[in-house]
Amino acid sequence: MSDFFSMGGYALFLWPAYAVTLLAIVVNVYTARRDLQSARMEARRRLSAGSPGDPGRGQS
Amino acid sequence: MSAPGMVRAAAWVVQRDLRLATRRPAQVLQPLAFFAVVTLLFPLGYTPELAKLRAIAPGVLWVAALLASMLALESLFREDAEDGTLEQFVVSGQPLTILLLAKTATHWLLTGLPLTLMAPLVGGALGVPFAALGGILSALVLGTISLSLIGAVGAGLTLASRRGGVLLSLLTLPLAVPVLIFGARATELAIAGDSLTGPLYLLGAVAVLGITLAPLAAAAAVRIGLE
Amino acid sequence: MDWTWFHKFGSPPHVYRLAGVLTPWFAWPAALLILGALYGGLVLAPPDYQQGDGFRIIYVHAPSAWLAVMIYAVMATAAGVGLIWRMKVAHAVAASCAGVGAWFTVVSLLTGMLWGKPMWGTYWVWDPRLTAQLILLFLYLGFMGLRASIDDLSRADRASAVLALVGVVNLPIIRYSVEWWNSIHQAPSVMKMDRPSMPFDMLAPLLAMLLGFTLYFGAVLLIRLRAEILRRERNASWIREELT
Amino acid sequence: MTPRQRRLTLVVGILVGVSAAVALAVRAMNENVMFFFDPTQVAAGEAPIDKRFRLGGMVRPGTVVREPGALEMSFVVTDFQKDVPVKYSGIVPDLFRENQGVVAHGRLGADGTFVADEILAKHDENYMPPEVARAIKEKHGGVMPVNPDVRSVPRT
Repeated sequence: MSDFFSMGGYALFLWPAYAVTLLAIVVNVYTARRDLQSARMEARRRLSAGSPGDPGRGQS
Repeated sequence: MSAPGMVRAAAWVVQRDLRLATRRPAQVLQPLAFFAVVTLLFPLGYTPELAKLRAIAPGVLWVAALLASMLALESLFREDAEDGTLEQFVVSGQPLTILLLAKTATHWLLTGLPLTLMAPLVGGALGVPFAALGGILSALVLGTISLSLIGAVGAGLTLASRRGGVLLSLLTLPLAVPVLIFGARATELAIAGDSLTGPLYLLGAVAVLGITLAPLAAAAAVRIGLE
Repeated sequence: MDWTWFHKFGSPPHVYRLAGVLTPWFAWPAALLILGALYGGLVLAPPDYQQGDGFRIIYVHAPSAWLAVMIYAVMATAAGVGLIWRMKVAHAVAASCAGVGAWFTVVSLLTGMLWGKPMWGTYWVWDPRLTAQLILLFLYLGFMGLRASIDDLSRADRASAVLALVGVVNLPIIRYSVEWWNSIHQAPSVMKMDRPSMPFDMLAPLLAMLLGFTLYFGAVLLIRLRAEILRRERNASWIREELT
Repeated sequence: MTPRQRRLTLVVGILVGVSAAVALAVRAMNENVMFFFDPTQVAAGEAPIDKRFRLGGMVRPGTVVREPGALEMSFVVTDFQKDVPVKYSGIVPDLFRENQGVVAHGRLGADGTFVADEILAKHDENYMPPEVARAIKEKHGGVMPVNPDVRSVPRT
């Protein structure tokens, strides 16, 4: 197991490289989803503000 | 529209911009003074030793030329957009591409060409040998043409934006990097007394590509910026 | 020829719905491929005869470098389509690309540095390939900066599209720099004319990673695109049906 | 000019401009823009004396000599036609070994010795497990061929 993590002596370079890539993958999914959420919320707010007949609709 | 009409219109644009420049000499002289001051700071701030200065002369000359030519870009289209001249260009029936190419040519006549002509003076202060001047001048001529063309695209793109200055450099500098690299390499070779045809060909390639494509992109950008 | 399919892609509600349906079809295969390739690359693949285990950085470096360039190509194509056919959805695609592209350009530069230090002996050389990749990052930043500085959306779309198209000249320089100049960067191992210069157990994880990253980008793009369309179409009536 | 003619002029203009630029770039490629020389060029006297350039080639086996207890070392860079002796003081990268591609930055002395101030190891696009590499070497009499065929050798 420690053999695996030492990566033949390249651990100091290899694991940071993988970590940076993983970070980019996670961050991009996270920001994209948060972006879509906030765009949806905003659209819903506009809808409910524009039509007082059904307040709070779509706030599921 | 006819081809002679187009040429006449382009010539008119060049004349007009030159005439405007004579009325505002400070605006023309500022980039040139900047170029001289920046390069002359190095003997004062780094070392007066000519051998050491000669080693950094290529980089200093080209970075200073790049920044100086960028200084003059801000005003390239903005004033004409504000007073409606560019609108007139668009409705004139002449191709906007050609008119903007004429404006860019004038920009080069007023910054690129004088910068090139100042190179012997400034180069001398940096310990550049006399024999290298021919090569450096030809590299600067080709390089500053490209810088003006690339800058015209950037100036057109930032027309629509609220703040021009910093953004203009962000857009223009990466595109200007090849000019900087090949120009500095040509200057290095010229100072060392070697053949500089390789980088000169590359500078020529960039300039030709710029003359072909940059006015088209600038025209598209100006149209968007004017709306 | 029937062009209705093309016009359908110009219709925001259609694209919004389609993107929503397609997202999981990109996301799950991407996740499976990347996880599988991670196992294949870190555990199953044998060490290289020269670089030992250090060569395994290729499994994150090559896919992110590929994404950096591929996303720019997608962005410029979308920008061109938007400019020529005045298609709002295409501009939305281009706008959704830039951030992801910039991220993976940074990742490709960082992983390349981490690979270069032990193997070449330096984090960075001013080599054509490396310099061109750095310029790519500046182009992404310029694209985003230009968009951010123009208030009017339609003008921001078209101005940034012109910039994206101008920047396309950088792509062939990145692709062919290692062949044109004596670059220290290796020539392509996979994307070359004849067969790849790798045995199967090293190659398979790499191909899986490349495909996985591509699908991953597709999923992220679809999510971003939906957000972008929602914000652009804030006053359209179809949004009501869609969200209630 | 009609719009049609105008479009045609535009397309022809772009084609002419782009091909001229490409032609110039191709001419430039034939020149040594990047200051890169191989041992054959150095032996032919094409490389400048006492000017910084990049020397590329392979480390000739059996020529690496290290000063005990110091960072000084010397070796021979070869392109299998000509050799250039190289002197270097410093730490070499992991991949620096015999029969391995190397790029040395430095100056050529008047005595024909290249004094390097930076050594970078260059590897090619071929990847393979060590046992396959050993098998290929055996097949080629102990030398790794320039472009080893990875697949023709059975895995052991």
